[in-house]
Amino acid sequence: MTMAEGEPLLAIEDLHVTFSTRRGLVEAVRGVSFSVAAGETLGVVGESGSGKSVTAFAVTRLLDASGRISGGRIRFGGEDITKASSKQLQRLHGAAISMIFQNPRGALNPIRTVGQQIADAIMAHEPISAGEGRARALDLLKAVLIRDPDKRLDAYPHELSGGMCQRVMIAMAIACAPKLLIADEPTTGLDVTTQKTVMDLLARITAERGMAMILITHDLGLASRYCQRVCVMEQGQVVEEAQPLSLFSAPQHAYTRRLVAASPTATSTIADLAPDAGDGASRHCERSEAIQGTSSEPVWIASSAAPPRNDEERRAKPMPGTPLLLEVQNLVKRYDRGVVAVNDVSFSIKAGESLGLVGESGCGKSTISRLVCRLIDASEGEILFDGQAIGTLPARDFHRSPLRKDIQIVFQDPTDSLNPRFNAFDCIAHPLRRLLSMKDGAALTARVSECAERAGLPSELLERFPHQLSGGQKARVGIARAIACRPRLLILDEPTAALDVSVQAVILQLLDRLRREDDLALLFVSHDLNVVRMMCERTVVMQNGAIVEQGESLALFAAPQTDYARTLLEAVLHLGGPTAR
Amino acid sequence: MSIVRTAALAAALLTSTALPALAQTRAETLRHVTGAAINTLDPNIPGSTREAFGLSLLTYDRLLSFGKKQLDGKWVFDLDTFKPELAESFTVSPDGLKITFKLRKDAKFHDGTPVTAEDVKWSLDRAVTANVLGKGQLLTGSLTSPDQFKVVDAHTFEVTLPKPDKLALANLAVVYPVIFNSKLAKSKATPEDPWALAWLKENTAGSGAYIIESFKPGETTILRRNPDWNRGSAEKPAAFKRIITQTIPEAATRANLVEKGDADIVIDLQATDAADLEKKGKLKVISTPQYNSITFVSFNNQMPPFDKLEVRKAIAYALPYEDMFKAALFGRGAPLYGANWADGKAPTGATFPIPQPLKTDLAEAKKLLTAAGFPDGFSTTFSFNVGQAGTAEPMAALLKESLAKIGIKVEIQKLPDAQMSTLINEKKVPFFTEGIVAWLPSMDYFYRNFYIGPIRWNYSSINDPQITDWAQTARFEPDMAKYAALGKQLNTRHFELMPQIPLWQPSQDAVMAANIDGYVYQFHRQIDFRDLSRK
Amino acid sequence: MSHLSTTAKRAGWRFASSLPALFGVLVFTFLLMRVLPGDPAVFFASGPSAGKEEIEMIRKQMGLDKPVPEQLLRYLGDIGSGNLGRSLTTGQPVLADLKSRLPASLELTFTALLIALLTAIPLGVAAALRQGSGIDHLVRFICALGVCVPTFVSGLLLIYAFYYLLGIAPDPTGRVDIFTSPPPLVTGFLLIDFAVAGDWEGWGAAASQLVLPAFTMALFVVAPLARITRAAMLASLGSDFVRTARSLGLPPAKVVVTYALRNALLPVLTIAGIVFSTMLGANVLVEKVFSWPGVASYALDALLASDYAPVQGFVLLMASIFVVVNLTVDVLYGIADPRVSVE
Amino acid sequence: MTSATLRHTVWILRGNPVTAVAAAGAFILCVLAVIGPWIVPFDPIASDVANALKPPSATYWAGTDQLGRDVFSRLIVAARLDLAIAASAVSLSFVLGAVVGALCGYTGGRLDRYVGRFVDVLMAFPLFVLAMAMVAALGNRVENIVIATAIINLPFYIRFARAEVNVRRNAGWVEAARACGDSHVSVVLRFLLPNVLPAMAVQVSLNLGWAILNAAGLSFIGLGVSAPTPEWGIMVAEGARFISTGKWWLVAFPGLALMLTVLCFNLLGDGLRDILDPRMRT
Repeated sequence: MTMAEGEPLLAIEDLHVTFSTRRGLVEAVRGVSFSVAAGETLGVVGESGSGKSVTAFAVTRLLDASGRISGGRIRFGGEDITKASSKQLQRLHGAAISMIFQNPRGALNPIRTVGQQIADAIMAHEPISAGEGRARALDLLKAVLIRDPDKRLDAYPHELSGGMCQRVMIAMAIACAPKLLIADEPTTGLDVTTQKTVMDLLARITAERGMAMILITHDLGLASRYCQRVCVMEQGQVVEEAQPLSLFSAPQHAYTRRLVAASPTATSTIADLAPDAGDGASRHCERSEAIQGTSSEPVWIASSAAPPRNDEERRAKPMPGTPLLLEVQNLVKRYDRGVVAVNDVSFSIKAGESLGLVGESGCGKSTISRLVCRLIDASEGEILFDGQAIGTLPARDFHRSPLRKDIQIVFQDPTDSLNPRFNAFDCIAHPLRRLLSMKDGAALTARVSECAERAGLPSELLERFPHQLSGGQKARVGIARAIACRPRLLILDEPTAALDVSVQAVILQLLDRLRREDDLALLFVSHDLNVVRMMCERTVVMQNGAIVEQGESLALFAAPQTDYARTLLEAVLHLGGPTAR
Repeated sequence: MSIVRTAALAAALLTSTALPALAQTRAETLRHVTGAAINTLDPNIPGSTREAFGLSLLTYDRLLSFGKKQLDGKWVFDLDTFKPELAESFTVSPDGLKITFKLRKDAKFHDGTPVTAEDVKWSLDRAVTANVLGKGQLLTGSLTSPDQFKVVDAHTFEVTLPKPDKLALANLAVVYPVIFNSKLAKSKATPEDPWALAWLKENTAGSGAYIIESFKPGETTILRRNPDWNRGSAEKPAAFKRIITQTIPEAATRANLVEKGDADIVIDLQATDAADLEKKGKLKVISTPQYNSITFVSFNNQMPPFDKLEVRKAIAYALPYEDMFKAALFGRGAPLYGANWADGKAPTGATFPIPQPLKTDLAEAKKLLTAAGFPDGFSTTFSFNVGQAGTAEPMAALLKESLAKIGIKVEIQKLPDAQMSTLINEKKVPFFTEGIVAWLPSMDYFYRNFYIGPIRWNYSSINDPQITDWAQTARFEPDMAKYAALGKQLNTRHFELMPQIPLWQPSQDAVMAANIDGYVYQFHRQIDFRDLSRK
Repeated sequence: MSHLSTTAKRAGWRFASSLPALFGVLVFTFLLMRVLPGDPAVFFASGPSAGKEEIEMIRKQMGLDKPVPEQLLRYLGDIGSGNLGRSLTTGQPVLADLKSRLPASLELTFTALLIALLTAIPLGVAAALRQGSGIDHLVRFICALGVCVPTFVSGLLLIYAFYYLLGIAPDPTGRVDIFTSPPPLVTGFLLIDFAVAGDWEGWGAAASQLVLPAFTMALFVVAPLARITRAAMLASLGSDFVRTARSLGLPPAKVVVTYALRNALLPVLTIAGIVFSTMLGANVLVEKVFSWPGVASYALDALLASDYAPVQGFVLLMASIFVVVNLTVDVLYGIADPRVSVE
Repeated sequence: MTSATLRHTVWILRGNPVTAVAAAGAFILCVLAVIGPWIVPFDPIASDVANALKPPSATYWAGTDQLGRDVFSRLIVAARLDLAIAASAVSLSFVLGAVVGALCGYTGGRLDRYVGRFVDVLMAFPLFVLAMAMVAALGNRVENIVIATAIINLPFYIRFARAEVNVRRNAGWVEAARACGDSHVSVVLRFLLPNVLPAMAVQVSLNLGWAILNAAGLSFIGLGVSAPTPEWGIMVAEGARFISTGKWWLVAFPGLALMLTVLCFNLLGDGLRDILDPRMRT
């Protein structure tokens, strides 16, 4: 492959990608142009449906059968990939351009050993023997810093952790020394600490081997830290391209500004997240189309009334003497086969207080939220609500308890938390019918509308089924349902984890407003430290089912006392350029 | 088990020595296909199938066998003439109480042992003593005790009877009193099983025209000719060197096989296939009405409403005989309806069954039904067994349709064969169709076995003292004229009481390759392969 | 490899846990047979005088005069000692009958399954590779056609066409032409036994007898196999790891076969196991139509004659085969899919 | 909601002509099942032996049978009984299987283990032989054919419902329902079951065809519906006897009816999945 002096490694010119769907043709990428120089790392940032992944797949010509490049050119090493035959593409793949995907475990063949898969990748391009392939695979495993590489060679993907799988994926991708590596959300779904090590590895390898990389991510922090240049995409177009530092410090495009604002930083407050939101009555269309998903309804954002600027004042601690609403004492949850999910956990929440519960996946935080919500029974320990021991009534019968309506929960995945066969109205009306025994009629309709209104869900959407709603709208339905019975304690189990940052921003503002309006106590479970810091007065840090540290949020985040909390905090990425550590 | 092993052994031996035999010309082999299966090698074992009876006539000899006669141009067995088999000759004493058999001196069992009067004695003793089927049969010929059988010398054998019995000789020609190799059998007997029932069930110890080469129950039986056998009509071995009997459950396939020439003979085809093959004319189709059988519609005469004579008669007048005969049998058989009895009396009494003056007359039927107190009819079920569905199903449909016209609602019940037998045995079926066969089709034999007493085969559960009395008298009536007079009374009374409605005698359609000769319709409705030859 | 031992352990556990099911089958069949209204003694009693006495004799001989619980206990004891009773229809011990007939059924079923798999997998793969195309619809239609003709009809029609009209097929009279001498008994599978004996003419004869019935049976199961192949193939073709394989430039054949198909075969394996056991039990009608001397037609005849022992023996045999097949599938699955051992 | 469903259905059918044809076929079948007896040219039960075994003609569109009955009329009238047998057998096993399976799948534990054992026992049976034995034991009446067919279908429904519920039992909306005050039972019946029904409906449709074939198989060995009731299976079985004599119409037309019906339900099953799954709606 020859390459003219000074020509970039990859040049995308006016790329258009069209999908044929049931509703006709949808253009997912609309005239994207950018280029990557040899050895350069380019970030492509955007929210879901912005067309960033589609662009990546177009570059590698790995689009779904329904997608097609409808215009533009992709020049790689001087040749137009859009015109390449499938034979040529096969030679290109792996050898010249490689990809790394999100969900590393799924990206590996489950019934083939890691070593075989790496060897497959090499042998696709180089005529070597199986023995040589194995030796080379071993070298690669060493290169990606996998412990016990000899043993791992014969391991199957399911025997490795997510982070290790991603390392294997990287090993396969770099096996034939490609000039360009496209990493599509390489760390999504990994724990924060793992995220950091994987990204560091990628950065080091690309630097060492002089590879160019396109890092596709929704995480502005990630892009800012690892990229030399960043493109921001929205609705299939590149809206801004700049150095990370200038991009985040002085965003030019309105969308970029909004995105930057919505991304939590070490110092941002709830109010900072959506600074240009109007008053409560004004709604504006935030993004008009979700291209790859089934839903393409505009997302309506009802932003809160202008919040008080004084953060400290708003976050006033509950008055001394405020009674404890929830008291959890020495809670233990054991599953079959001796797995201890929650080990001797005690904490309390005062009325109107907000408590954050943070930790990495598997630390037991979701189990606690279900224990407190009385969906499952604890093995040991007590839960006192408003002074009453609610642990005595088994979870099986708790639906009869008068306290049922006082403890409500909002789930992580808004899609998963709504019954696919209920429309939004029925979802919200469900607790009212069950817990307040309200009958169908004007009163119920009014109450549902009111809840929807408070959750920022336009009443015209009440007729829709979950699959007809966007992610943010579904989250609002879930919140409206949770507040319908006016609970006193609201458990939020990663309420924004599945949402885009801009949607997360408004949802967080909404929750904060509701809390203040109803004097709700919150148990906020999250892996996102920035969010917890903004939302909660106090924070509990968990690891392996036990509490490692708890205290006032501000103090804890400023000066963590334990190593674990410190590691967690250090792994958090903040906006800024690669130098802004 | 051992027969299987023996057969396997035989087959293994054959592969080395008798490969030429296997390659024998197709012409010397007769391939017979049937829908049923052979289940025992000793016809005396309770549960033996009709095919097992058929087989026993080939592997065993009896003292004598039935002669043959022509009936409407078809050869059938003759109850009244006998030809000697193991017996060279026989004489009946003038008083009819003593029968003396002279045995052939050249007869040998398959293992080479000569056949002696001792063997005959042992075999007949077994038939009347052991727990075997023969016991029940032979008593219809006054043969009940070992005391009646006497060895005079090695080749002379004597049977004494308490009373002259017309069916004594005939009973010695049926399948049960086959002659076993008593030495061999006794050597296999055990204290618990003195008659070697268990061993003989799976082994043969006979002197018959054929020797079993392989026996796979429910699949194939291969017989090879016994070259030393000379009891046939021509005093020489049977014509076919090999006989292969295969079980082919699907009737249509059997028809295909014989039509394609892959099978040589088949006797259990569906009427429609037989008719079709006859029309095509390529094959020889010998269609003999089974003159020793009756297919009937029966009532349980003890169960209301069929205990009323008028009800029975009404139904007899309501049946669409012609349609049933045509639709179910395609006209293949001899009707037992539609006769014309000038004076209302049976025209003959020497035989049974005879056609009865039955015809379809719905007005008469309706009248009788009203007279019986059922002007609006009634509801009942009509049963038949799955095995006969081919003919019984269309018949039942027509019956139902016709009875509906006089107000009788019929629900048709198709029962698996075992269920039907059980229910009939328990006398729980009110209204049904069945068929009966008498091996020894004399008039009194029919009446005694099917129309009197609480016996299993009294399908109609009729209990008429007069029929019972006349039938018992007829049994020992030596004067044929008086016998016929009794028969006339019986036949008339049978019609008048209408315990069941005889429909017809179905034909046995023997379909065979055009060059097969010598087929005779036999009492047990199987083929006697010893008579067959290929032109 | 350690997961092999885990697989073995799993198989052992599966086997142990299937024993109660076998016992359940045993008892249930026994009771069901006793509910059958037909009295075998009556059915098998014949003769003009066949009265109470003779029937009682047969009843006693069959042990039917004892109370049902005692009969059950005796039956269980007999089974423990390997005695399945005696068939009245064939007059042979049930065990011997089953032993001599099982190879016929197995050979037929194996061949049919082989035909079905060889047809279904390519069809399913073709349909998945060209999803939504004419081929896809055609495959779907062919499969739907296959399952909607009763086997006895397709069987009879095949005989009529290929034997009667065209004369291509041999006469449908069992496993091998009657004039071909059978091979020395080794496995009972004629194709194998003929091959062992080196009698290729005989092998040909046996094979030609097998074609029609096996095809009739295969016709009925191609559909579920093709359907599952297509679905599994679609799932694995659309999976992330196939995308990975493509992105690494693996040859298309390798992507389709080693990556997509091998994964797709896992569910096919499970279904094939189920299909095999159902085929074995459900080929009553095929055996009947083709005069195939197998176990299913044997059981059918016995059932209609209320002949308990063969039916009970047959059901027990089928249940045991079901267990063995499940085990085999488990073990194969364990070998094919390393994830299994972790669960 | 209903109009939306209707619109969605119409839309799906337009995009999927095969399903549309199958649906139309199924609809026609159901209509025939209802009005059949009033529109047929001949009495399906009245015999006319003089006209027996006539090949198809302008008068007798599908020929006549052994008793001279019009095969076409019998075919039409038989639709009701055949559909009734299949539908009642399938719905019986469907309802039972769905409820039991759903409860097992949701609760797990002892109930699940016991039911699992029972299902294992049933599955280990050679199913057709089991159906035969049951019909033989209970008597070959329509209701017993239905029961036997239902029982041999049962394990599939239990397993299916169990598996479908099992994957959903930890879904957010299930926990949400409990947080909203629903008991376990109500969660199963009002939330989980309605959600697994679409997937099961596909199964039902495929099974309908199978149930019809099963009844036909029983008829073939003589354990089917009694004469003279017209029923496709028994007509095919009777007709099969006439194949060798070239009276093809006796087996061809009932066979075709059987085939088309099963085909309709099978193809409909595939299409049904799209119609009933709200996620496919856009």
